[in-house]
Amino acid sequence: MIDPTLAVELAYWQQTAIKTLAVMLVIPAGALILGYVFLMKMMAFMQSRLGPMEAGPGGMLQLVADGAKFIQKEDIFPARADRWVFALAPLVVLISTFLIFIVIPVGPDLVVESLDTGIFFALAVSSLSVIGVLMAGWASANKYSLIGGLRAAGQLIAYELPLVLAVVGVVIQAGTLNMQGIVAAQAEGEIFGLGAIGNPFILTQLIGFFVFLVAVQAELTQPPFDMPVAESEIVGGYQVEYTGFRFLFFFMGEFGTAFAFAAIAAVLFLGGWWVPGFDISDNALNWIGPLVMLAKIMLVAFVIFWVRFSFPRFREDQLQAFAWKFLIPLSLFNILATGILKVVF
Amino acid sequence: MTAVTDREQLAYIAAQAADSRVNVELDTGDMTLNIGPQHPATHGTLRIVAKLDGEQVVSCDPIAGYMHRGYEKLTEVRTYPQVTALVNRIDWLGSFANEVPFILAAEQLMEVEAPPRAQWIRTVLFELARIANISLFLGDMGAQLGAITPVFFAFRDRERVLNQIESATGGRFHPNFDRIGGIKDDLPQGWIDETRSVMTKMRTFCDEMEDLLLGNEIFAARTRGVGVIPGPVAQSYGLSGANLRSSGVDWDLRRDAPSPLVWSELDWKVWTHPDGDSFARFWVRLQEVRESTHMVDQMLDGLPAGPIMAKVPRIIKVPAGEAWVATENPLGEMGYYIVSKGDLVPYRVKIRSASFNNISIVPWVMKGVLVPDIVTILASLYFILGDIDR
Amino acid sequence: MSSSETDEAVEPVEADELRDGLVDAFRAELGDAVVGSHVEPGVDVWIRVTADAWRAAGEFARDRLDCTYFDFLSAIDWMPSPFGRDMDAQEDEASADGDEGAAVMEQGVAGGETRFQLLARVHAPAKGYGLFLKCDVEGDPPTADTWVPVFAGANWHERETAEMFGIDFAGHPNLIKLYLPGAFEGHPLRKDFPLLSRRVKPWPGIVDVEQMPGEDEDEAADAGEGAGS
Amino acid sequence: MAPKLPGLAKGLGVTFRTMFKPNVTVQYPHVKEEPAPRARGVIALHEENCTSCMLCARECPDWCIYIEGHKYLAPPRREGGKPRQKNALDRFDIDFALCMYCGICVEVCPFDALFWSPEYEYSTPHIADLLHDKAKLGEWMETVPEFEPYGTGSEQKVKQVPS
Repeated sequence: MIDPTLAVELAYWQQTAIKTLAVMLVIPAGALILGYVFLMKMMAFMQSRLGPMEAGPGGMLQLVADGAKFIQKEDIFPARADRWVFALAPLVVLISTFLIFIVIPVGPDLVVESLDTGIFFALAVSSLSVIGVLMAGWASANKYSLIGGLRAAGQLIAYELPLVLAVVGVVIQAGTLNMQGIVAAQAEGEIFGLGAIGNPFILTQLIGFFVFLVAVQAELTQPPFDMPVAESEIVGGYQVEYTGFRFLFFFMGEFGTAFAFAAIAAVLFLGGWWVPGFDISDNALNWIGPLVMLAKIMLVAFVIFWVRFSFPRFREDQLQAFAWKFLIPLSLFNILATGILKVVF
Repeated sequence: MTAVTDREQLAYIAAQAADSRVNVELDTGDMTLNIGPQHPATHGTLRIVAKLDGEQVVSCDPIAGYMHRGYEKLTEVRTYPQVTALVNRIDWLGSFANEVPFILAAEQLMEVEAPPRAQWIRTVLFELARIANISLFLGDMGAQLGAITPVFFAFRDRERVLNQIESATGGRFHPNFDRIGGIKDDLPQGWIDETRSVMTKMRTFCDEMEDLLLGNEIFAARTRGVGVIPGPVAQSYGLSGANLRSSGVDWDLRRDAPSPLVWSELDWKVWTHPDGDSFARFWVRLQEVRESTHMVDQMLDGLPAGPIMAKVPRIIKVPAGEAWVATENPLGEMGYYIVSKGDLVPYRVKIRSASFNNISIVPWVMKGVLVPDIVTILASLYFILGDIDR
Repeated sequence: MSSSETDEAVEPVEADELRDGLVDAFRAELGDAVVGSHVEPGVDVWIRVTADAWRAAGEFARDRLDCTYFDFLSAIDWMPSPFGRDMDAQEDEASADGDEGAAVMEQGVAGGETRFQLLARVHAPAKGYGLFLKCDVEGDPPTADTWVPVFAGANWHERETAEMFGIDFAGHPNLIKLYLPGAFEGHPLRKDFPLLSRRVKPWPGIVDVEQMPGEDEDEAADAGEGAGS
Repeated sequence: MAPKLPGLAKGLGVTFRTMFKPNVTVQYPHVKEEPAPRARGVIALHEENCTSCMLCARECPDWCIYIEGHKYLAPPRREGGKPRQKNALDRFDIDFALCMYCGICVEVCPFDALFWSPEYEYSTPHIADLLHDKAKLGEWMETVPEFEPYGTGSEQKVKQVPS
């Protein structure tokens, strides 16, 4: 396959090497951008503060400085910790984040592997992090982390269902699981004859978008769903015993997953890398695609973090009741409505 | 900094460790979770030993004493001005409000009456201390429930009130401004207008808190019906302040107890709430801060002119006798029982602090709640560690 | 305010019938168990009962005088402290100890005989008055019955009083230390318990302005002493 | 104003509006906030007024003022008069590690030798350096601001700071 940018014949292994390198760079960069723009600056401005200003111009290098700080920290294992499980837990969480990026398209040809079962693969892999969190909770041999791990397990599983069901509505309307196909569907489709801006599924799948965002908020264990890391009760939950670069993995995992889910939401509901006014297979989209994707990701991430800084957190049982009694029925209704409308139109 | 040798220090720490094993009879059935003494939810060094059955609390008893400074022993070797300087460190958030009952009790023994201007300024600073104290509670209640933003609003607006206290008394947290027979100094120029603008700022802060938390469905879900304390139980434990008024008991020392301060000359309302749950406690305190801002405005309009210090001998020897004065401090009823034998130093001072009783109800109110509710109820009872341990 | 031993003459200013009524109610209920009382017109009322009528007084106040609000419970140690304020120049120490014997132990309002005296305050929010209850506790260690069945709030107050004064409360469900660490001996609020922080450090206020050569000693010392206390 | 939004939306509205309001951070090392003139930052000693009468050292609750002095014969005011006996101040230390800034010493001094200055930047790496000696306390005298005039309705007379 010709690599459009270099227009030179590349052996398969070279392409995979470049793609893996690209993904390896995207995640830390994405985590840094989200971390800096939202966690540092937007949160500060929302709380009438300035946020970090000393490290680099406007405090941009603050996260880099934090990263360096974490790396040089001592790597402490709790006395009675289960060493291997303790060491592997952050890696499992990080792996699930890396795998999601395989299927996320950024341009007509810019996708690591355009799997036919794209979105299904992404959601399946994203539930890997539950195992990592449970491992961390159990291995730290600390009461607080045990409670945090159990809470996380309960919550992540409870919110997998609405996450998947919200996506089903989109898949029905797009007719395919392949992410590129979903982007194409949103580009060609039109609503009530108005073809110009295509048919971003957010317009027709508003309920799906709402359920998806709420479920993503819970997957990322962010307020109002941050019971597993409720610092005022169980002081950091499963992360409490982690120091040094292992905690860095957790931090990067958290923000990397936020970046990944914002990307999935952008693809599913906001039309991915396609922008009105361009033909779907236009080569120029290979250049501006990533920029469009970045803009849409920042938009979705803004909503995610805006909710994070404004709300108190649910209690454990309210959180579960909200998922099972409200979100799942809502998403089932959404699937039903989409199915009927799909058949009628 | 007492000159305690290292050996004694180590012996003390070893005793502490022994204490934790002996005092708490270990029950292998449930999991015993130690919340504190270093824990974000306990406003300082309170340690709560909670026996959990899963997430359900079987029994929960607070262990105080990590901050015990032995005030009642210290007051036996200090003269009255020295005790005043010492005593506003008990409830370090309601700074000026600690000194007032002690000075009023001493004045009652000496049968001295401060001039009206001093009484008015005392009440203004008393209400400013209440606003500074309770506005931090409003922000902190959000933080305990997971909302990060309200606490920053609280610190931002509370800063202006502390600046006003500092520009009048010299100290932000420990004003040490009250003297037997009056106050130390008069208000500087321009202070009154600046305070009025701060009061309007505090009212917008209360509206923001109402929008951010009070109306919030998640906040209501977390606090309504959580930690319900009925009126009679609250009274038998001696709860006071907003904790008592939110259980439906309409009792406020500012209105009910005769006091030389000027509350009786203002028109203001005592807020009560029938439910007695965490939501009610938050709601009552929010209304009380608004009420205090209106009271301060009225007082600033009606501040009389005149001297600020009555005729009092330089070296104060309080005549023999016993006096008790309690006032409605931000945290609840704080009172001093002074026993004097007529010399420079009080013979015995019993300090009745509000948080001591407010927290003694924790074992009763925490039976069978969930772990997150421990934090909600503790936050809503709103105690200051220095107030419990003295 | 004169600390009259017993309440024989009410101040002629104005009789406080509300508080006198309370004292009479107590006398009617407990008879001669009420051994002393004092009314400060318009301010407060103190009632002293015997140790064995302590709980009955509490129940009576709560049930019939509807003092449902438990304010606090503590104790007073009436023996004057042998250490004084530790602030006089060390060489004055001798003079302070000298007259210690002479410092008679006289109780405050509403009198009392023993060294330790319990002090409790209860309040009637509905009626708007409060009252003080006192009782003398004898024995070694001095014991009194607990108020926990009467007022649940008394639990912590009694634990604190027990560890600070060494007073034992019979019937208290969980009389362990509240503030002090487990291995702490002694009862800090007793007057004969030294305040260590003041004994280890010499007092900087000692006047050590050396006298002029040929100056007589006492005149300078008086100047220093007079100015100070 | 806005229609009765559900509480959640109002909460979001508050945080969104605050994002555009000016923030209150003072970036300390570059920008310094002026403490109130009456703030009790550090104690300044006006040595000429001090007669080492030891009142402040005795009244200090924390025992953190250490004074040593000696008497000497000063020349008589009028020639032929009796030589006057005055106190000279050898040592006047305040240990700010112990001091609790209560202000009793400044108030109790009968000769107005001690003043409050709102200076607060004198932290040191070694706690022993917090023991300010007579010279250091004299240096603080320049930072003592003039006493503020009082508000209306006050009968206090404004004190003067000796230059």
